[in-house]
Amino acid sequence: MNKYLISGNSVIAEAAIRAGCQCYFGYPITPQNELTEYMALHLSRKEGCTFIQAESEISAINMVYGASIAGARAMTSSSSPGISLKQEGISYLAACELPAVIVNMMRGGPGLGSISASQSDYFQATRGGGHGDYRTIVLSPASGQELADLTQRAFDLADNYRTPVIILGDGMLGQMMEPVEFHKEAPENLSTKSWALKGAKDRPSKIIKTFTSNPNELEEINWRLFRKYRLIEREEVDYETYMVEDAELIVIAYGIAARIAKGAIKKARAHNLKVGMLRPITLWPFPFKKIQEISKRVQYFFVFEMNMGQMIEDVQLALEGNGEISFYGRPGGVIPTPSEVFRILSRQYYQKGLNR
Amino acid sequence: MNKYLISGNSVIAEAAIRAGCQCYFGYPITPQNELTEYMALHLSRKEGCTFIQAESEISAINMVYGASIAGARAMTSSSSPGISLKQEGISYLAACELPAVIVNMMRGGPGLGSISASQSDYFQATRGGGHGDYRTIVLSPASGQELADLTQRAFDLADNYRTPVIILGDGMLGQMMEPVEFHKEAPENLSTKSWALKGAKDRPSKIIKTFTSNPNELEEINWRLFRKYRLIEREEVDYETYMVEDAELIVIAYGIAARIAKGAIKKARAHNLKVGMLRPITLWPFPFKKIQEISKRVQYFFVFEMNMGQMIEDVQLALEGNGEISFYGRPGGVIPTPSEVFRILSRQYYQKGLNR
Amino acid sequence: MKAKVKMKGYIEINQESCKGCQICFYFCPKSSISDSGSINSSGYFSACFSDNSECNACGICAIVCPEAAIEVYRE
Amino acid sequence: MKAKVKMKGYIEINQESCKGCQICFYFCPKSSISDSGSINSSGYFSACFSDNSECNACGICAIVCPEAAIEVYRE
Amino acid sequence: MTIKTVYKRPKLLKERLFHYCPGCGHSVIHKLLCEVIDEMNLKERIVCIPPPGCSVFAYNYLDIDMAESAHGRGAAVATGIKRVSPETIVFTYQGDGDLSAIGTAETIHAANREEKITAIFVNNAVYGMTGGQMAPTTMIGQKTTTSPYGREVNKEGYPLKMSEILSVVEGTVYIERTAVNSPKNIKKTKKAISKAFQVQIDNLGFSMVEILSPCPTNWKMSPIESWHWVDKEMVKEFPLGVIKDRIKVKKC
Amino acid sequence: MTIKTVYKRPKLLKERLFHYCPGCGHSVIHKLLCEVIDEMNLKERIVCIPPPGCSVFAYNYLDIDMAESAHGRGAAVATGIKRVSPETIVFTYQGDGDLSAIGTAETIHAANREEKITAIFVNNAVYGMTGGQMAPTTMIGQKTTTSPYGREVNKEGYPLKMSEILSVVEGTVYIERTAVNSPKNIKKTKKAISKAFQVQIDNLGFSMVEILSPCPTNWKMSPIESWHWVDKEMVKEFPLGVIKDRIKVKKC
Amino acid sequence: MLIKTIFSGFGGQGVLSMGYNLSRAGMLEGKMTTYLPSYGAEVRGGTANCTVAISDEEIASPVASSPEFIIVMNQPSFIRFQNLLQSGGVFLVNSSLVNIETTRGDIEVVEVPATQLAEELGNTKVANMVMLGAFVKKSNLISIKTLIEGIKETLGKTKPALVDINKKALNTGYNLF
Amino acid sequence: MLIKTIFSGFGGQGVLSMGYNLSRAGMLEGKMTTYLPSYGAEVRGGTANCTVAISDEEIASPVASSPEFIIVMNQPSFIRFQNLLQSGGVFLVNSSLVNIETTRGDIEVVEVPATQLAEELGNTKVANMVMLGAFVKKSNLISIKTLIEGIKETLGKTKPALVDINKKALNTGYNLF
Ligand SMILES: Cc1ncc(C[n+]2csc(CCOP(=O)(O)OP(=O)(O)O)c2C)c(N)n1
Ligand SMILES: Cc1ncc(C[n+]2csc(CCOP(=O)(O)OP(=O)(O)O)c2C)c(N)n1
Ligand code: SF4
Ligand code: SF4
Ligand code: SF4
Ligand code: SF4
Ligand code: SF4
Ligand code: SF4
Ligand SMILES: [Mg+2]
Ligand SMILES: [Mg+2]
Repeated sequence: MNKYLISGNSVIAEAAIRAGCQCYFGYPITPQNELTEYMALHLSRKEGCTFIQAESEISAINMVYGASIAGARAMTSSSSPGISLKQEGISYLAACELPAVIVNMMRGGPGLGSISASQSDYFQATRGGGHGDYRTIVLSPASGQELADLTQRAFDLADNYRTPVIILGDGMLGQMMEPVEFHKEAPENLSTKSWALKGAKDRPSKIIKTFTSNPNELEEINWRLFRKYRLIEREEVDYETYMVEDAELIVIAYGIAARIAKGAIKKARAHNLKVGMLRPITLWPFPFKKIQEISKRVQYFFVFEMNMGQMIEDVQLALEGNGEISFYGRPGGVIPTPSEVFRILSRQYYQKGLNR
Repeated sequence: MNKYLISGNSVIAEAAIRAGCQCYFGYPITPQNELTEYMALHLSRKEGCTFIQAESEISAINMVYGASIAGARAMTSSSSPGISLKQEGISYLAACELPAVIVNMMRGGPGLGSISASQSDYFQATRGGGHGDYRTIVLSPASGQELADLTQRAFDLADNYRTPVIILGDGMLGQMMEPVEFHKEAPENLSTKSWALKGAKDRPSKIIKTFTSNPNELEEINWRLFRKYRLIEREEVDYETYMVEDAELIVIAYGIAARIAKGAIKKARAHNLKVGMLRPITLWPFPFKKIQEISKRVQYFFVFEMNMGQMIEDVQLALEGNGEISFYGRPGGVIPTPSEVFRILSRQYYQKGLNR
Repeated sequence: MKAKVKMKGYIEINQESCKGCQICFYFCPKSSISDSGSINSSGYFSACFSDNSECNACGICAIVCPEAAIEVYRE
Repeated sequence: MKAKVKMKGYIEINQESCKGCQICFYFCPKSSISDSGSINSSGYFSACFSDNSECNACGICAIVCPEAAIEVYRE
Repeated sequence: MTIKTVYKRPKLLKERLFHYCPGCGHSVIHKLLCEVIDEMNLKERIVCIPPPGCSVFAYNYLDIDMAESAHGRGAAVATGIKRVSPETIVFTYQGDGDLSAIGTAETIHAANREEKITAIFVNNAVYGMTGGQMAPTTMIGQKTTTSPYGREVNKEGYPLKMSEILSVVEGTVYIERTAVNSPKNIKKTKKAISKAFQVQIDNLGFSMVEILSPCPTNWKMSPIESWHWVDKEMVKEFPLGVIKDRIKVKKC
Repeated sequence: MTIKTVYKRPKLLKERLFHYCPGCGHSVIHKLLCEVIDEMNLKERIVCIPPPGCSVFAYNYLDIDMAESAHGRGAAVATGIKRVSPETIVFTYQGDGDLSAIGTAETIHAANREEKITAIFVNNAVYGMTGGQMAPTTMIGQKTTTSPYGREVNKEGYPLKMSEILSVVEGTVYIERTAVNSPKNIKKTKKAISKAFQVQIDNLGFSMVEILSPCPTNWKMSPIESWHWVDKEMVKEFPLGVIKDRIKVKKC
Repeated sequence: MLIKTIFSGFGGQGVLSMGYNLSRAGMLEGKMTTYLPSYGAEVRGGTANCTVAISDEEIASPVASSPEFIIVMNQPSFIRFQNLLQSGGVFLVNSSLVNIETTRGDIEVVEVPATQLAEELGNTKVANMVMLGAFVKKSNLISIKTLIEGIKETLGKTKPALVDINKKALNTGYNLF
Repeated sequence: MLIKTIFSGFGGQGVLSMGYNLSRAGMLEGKMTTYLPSYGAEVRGGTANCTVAISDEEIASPVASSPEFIIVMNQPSFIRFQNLLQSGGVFLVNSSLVNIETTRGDIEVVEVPATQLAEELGNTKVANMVMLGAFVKKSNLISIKTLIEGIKETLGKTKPALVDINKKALNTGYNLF
């Protein structure tokens, strides 16, 4: 038996270590402290590995930047306000095409907010809260097991595309314990990164930089990033569907909200309401095509988020008017219940006459 | 004669002083240094006013937060990377409903980028680059004169709605000099803010805060903000139209890009192409309705941005599939020419057969 | 030489504020405070004052009490 | 007592690198460097070495030259 | 027989149970602040900037104007307020994580600008609020949730002495380190706070009181053990006393 | 007759015109770095972190591995690199705006953690790159574009002495302040840089060389005036010499 | 069947460990389970609670808005949680420390003098295990054997000396009714 | 009519002030105008340039991708900018410092020995004004009177002693052809 009952925050940490994460730089913030603490316990004494509790989130992301420059698999984690502070650093990582994994266990905001779970940093994660034209891959796990699996995937994606990857969780996923199996063992030897800097030995000296006084040069960098992003959009979209085959109403939700929605959908099915769900697993790239495909058959969509409405814009972009969207959201860290969501969506269902 | 030939950065500074800005907190960054320097010269010695060159952008935005708490009209300015660092602070201002004016004279990004003009922080400004559910009013000037007018409006909006307002300019607008008239003189007495903190004199003690351990309380704050945002969306949308009456193709562009587009449209008209423009002046709230209205008559839209495509999402959201959009963008700080834009849009015009 | 006047004092402990940290027990020079043995509604074993103690109203207990649970009086 | 041997040296100034800052003029103990009077392609009045000077190849000019425009030789 | 009240619950302390753990130093410091502000008659013109940290709810207890700061930015926020209303007495209340980690730059630069503000710096050698992580002020060898094998100099450095650092910064006028772990130390702390406020009232410049403060919960000790530990361990690294006093210099 | 070369253009200096203004100290420091790195044979294992600042283009001149840092974060970036490859010699090159304003916290904490990195800290008393704004190191009374009436202590504070502050931070091993405004000072600077690198090679901890460096353009002086001004004005506030040396202590 | 239980009490009463051990036992029996502790500022001031869900199928939300079972180890928890229990739910009360009665008629109240029984076993700290034993009997969610095995495994590593007394406490509670 | 002009030279040659004064004169004559200086890192290393647009209607872009006029005060600027000039454009060259010839046959080259003339006036610093005077005559964009009035106004405040020599220099250039 190799299942562990373990908190989501610890899952990420353990999975990261097994993915060959050599460096972790963090700063305390609820509700993700267990991640940092797990790293302190298990990574800090590991041969060739580094754990630093930085003096701030800004310092932490810049240590990640340094570690990535040196070719290591590196990671940082925080929660909403701390992630805001990392935006400049994330922009630099994207610009210099440096791999990195950044975990945001979202809490209620804005401001200091609440430490309860929320999903209100969707825009920040998917649109780039930092400056400049860039995107980050955004993975949205919905269970302990998925936290493990997506964390491992995050490191691979980061290296493959040389890009920062955000794992967008929330306080609930981080605090909750669930049985989890870890599939991968730590890789023995990660391939070395030819672009990493360690001194100009047996080769000309190299530079990692973004600044240029020539806009045309920067434009070229921007288009190179753009082409990479198009490639990622083509290759890396991931989602889960649940009971969509015969559904008349499709719930679109991600992360912990999708779980709650699933509970609601089960209740709906028990009442013979044909409700299904599309759960984006990659928030960027977003499953536009899949939604378009579904919309050929289905007319009604129900977006459910633990915020005042952010992903709904992506759904609108996907649908381009082909379908009706209704929205249910609760901001501030309130955790809606499956029954509550069921009530709202069944009301929608009847109002639209889908029962007929 | 009260016209001045004055750089855009100085215009903002002078207009802010005339709008009763009492405090300016800044940190050097190209291409907005003239703004800070103007304030050093003209605000620092003004009775009852404060100029501080802070030790960082983070410190500057938090000084603004403090000054706003004390009831002053306060302002900070920066350019892209520096604005990323202010995201946490902006989120706090929004959360605590504190008025403030934040100027971003955008440059090329991501990373350190280039110091040339760009528009690549559109998402950051309009979607909230910080954490949590919040929005800021975003004003987009396109000329020296408008810099003056919108700066004055920014302070009024900030106070009226108790919310941070972003003036989204760019390096070109900041560096360029144009003849400008200042309409308003500095107000004698701004109405005092009853919510400001100066000590509990003749009233119970007061608190300005966002933290709560009770998500329901934060949810209420979030909904209060939400209602305010809806109100702003209803009341404060602003835009300019140019030759839309008979247009077959509508260019949508803002800021300096809109100016360039206007040049292109003039050329187009000279070739008898019926091209017009909608220029959003408020980027948030975005003129969704106006675009929808136009789309009842016009089928083809041409979005032009100095980035890889950001506002285009808002146009897509507005059109909901009712219209065809093409896009032209140049990222990295490259300044396209009117002829170049004319070439691209006339090609569109012919390809769509609009000349027939 | 003046006669040494013995101060007589007493204290009142707000049982509901007390968190039973026992800091006052330790610092009271007259050992006048001890465990009441009963749990208050916050779940703490609150402190109690021994009426027949030597308390001289020195105020130390009140100064150290983190909960501001003690008020000191002098007769 | 040894006889004082006079060193003989000379320098080469890269006219294109020189920015005419005149720092070397000031520090040369032998006043061997002066304005060439001609502008280089970066627009600077570059420095020039007086061949018939007392230059002893002390190297000071090269040490202070911000542009690394000077190389020093000893015969 | 007349009954004299020797000690009453401070007037400015709201009627509300502290959420702090039993034996926590924050409570003691709150009490002292209430007393000093009352005695100096400052309620009508004082504003406090509490931090994220265990004391984030300070506004539940102190009956004065308060505005929450972002983590570490207290000195910048206070600067903003003070520059707008110089007649207001502005003080930050900050933990050691807040002031000496993320807030290092803001604190040093506000101090250097001679801002007329006061910092009440509560050093409890850990991040209390977030569950007992290592702070810059954590003792060498001290075990915390992020230094589970004890703080190691070679990787994690030395307990950072912000008071000493700030004393090198020229703009600081008055810095004293005290503790709230005994009647005597508590009284000294109270005096130090008054003095720091007085520096601000007299418009002299930046003042700070660093207060060593027990955190029994995260030190994993009984309250009284934690009060002793301040003397036994912390005071060795963080000696008590006036660290800088330029009051006289500034007054003439 | 044989001809001996007394001074040649440093090997590690790329063939390229400096973009620096005539008389700028950055150029001199670049030269020295090339010389030291060559003489110490470090090219194959050294990484430099240049800053946003006039020296942002340092990679155009030094023929070694370089990675640009975000403004002020050099010490954090260097920490990341150094922890991953301890055998690499990592140094930051930072201006006074970079290191002593926005980078205050990163620098102090890296130093306190005893990171085995070296900071080359170029103090030219202004923000050069952005057009001559006031820096934390600007002299009292000095006019800059953001202190047009001269720096005023009461509002803008004192020239911040990062070397002295860092000497209070226990983790620092070697700190020296030098200048590049005369042949003698330039030679001393070169020695100090070697020594600082040696501290890192010997794995002792954090080392820094603060270099007073002329900025004729923003000081609005001729090159030679600016070189004199370093002696006449800056050295008074920022005395030259070894400020901290724990090399012996650390070695045993 | 999805069953949710809330455990609540003072900080020192070991309520988190009750929940953790229950959830872990659920896992060992191959069930789906989630364990959600209270966290953050809530933890200051000396109260704690946690929620365990055990189910045969995927668990939607780990939060219990109307749980089947609530265990209260002290009086404040009694007051705070009694109205949350679903109609027909079971309310297990540490009667040693709670001396009030519920105002609800639609729930089953089970009084367990946990603290007192633990004291009799020689260690008030195991009151939580007495209660947990009683809960296992009452709820029939998992077998007491799995629970004991599980506790042996976890406690065995860190505090082997305490395994015995915990086991005794569990059995005491289990054998109450 | 929209006319764009680029001024370029070494840092110390006062090219920015040429542009600024032209633009300001444009404003004083009620025209639309923009003035765009080069900035940032470009400024290091001793070259500078600026662009002035003068027009009767709104100016779309202050940037000149193919200007009508280019003034080069030194040789590097000559090399850098000669190909940018639009066909048929006018290329004003400070012939005192430029000793190469253009390779283009489709432009009008006007040689102005500005530095030399300024030297003759007793101050090489006013070479820019000599050139500006020549430009005004050649371009006929604004009247020399407005320009002189404008310079009196701005310079009069800061350096009144220099008004005279600047005026002289402008006239010298203006009267060249
Ligand atoms: C930007 C940001 N990062 C992290 C946090 C999380 N956080 C809250 S309080 C705190 C520090 C608590 O430690 P300290 O300042 O020492 O105060 P104490 O609780 O010990 O009194 C932290 C890191 C936050 N709120 N904001
Ligand atoms: C976050 C951020 N803020 C501001 C800037 C703008 N900036 C570039 S260099 C610099 C400072 C230059 O001063 P200094 O560090 O003293 O270096 P110098 O140019 O004087 O050598 C600044 C503020 C930036 N690039 N990034
Ligand atoms: S007042 Fe003094 S003697 Fe009396 S109980 Fe308190 S500490 Fe003891
Ligand atoms: S010090 Fe106060 S809280 Fe602690 S036991 Fe005594 S009375 Fe109770
Ligand atoms: S080597 Fe010495 S003497 Fe010769 S030119 Fe240079 S400084 Fe003068
Ligand atoms: S020091 Fe170098 S750059 Fe300066 S004048 Fe002499 S040779 Fe030229
Ligand atoms: S955790 Fe520590 S600092 Fe926080 S309230 Fe408890 S004892 Fe006080
Ligand atoms: S501005 Fe100053 S620091 Fe920058 S290159 Fe010029 S002289 Fe050097
Ligand atoms: Mg603390
Ligand atoms: Mg500098």
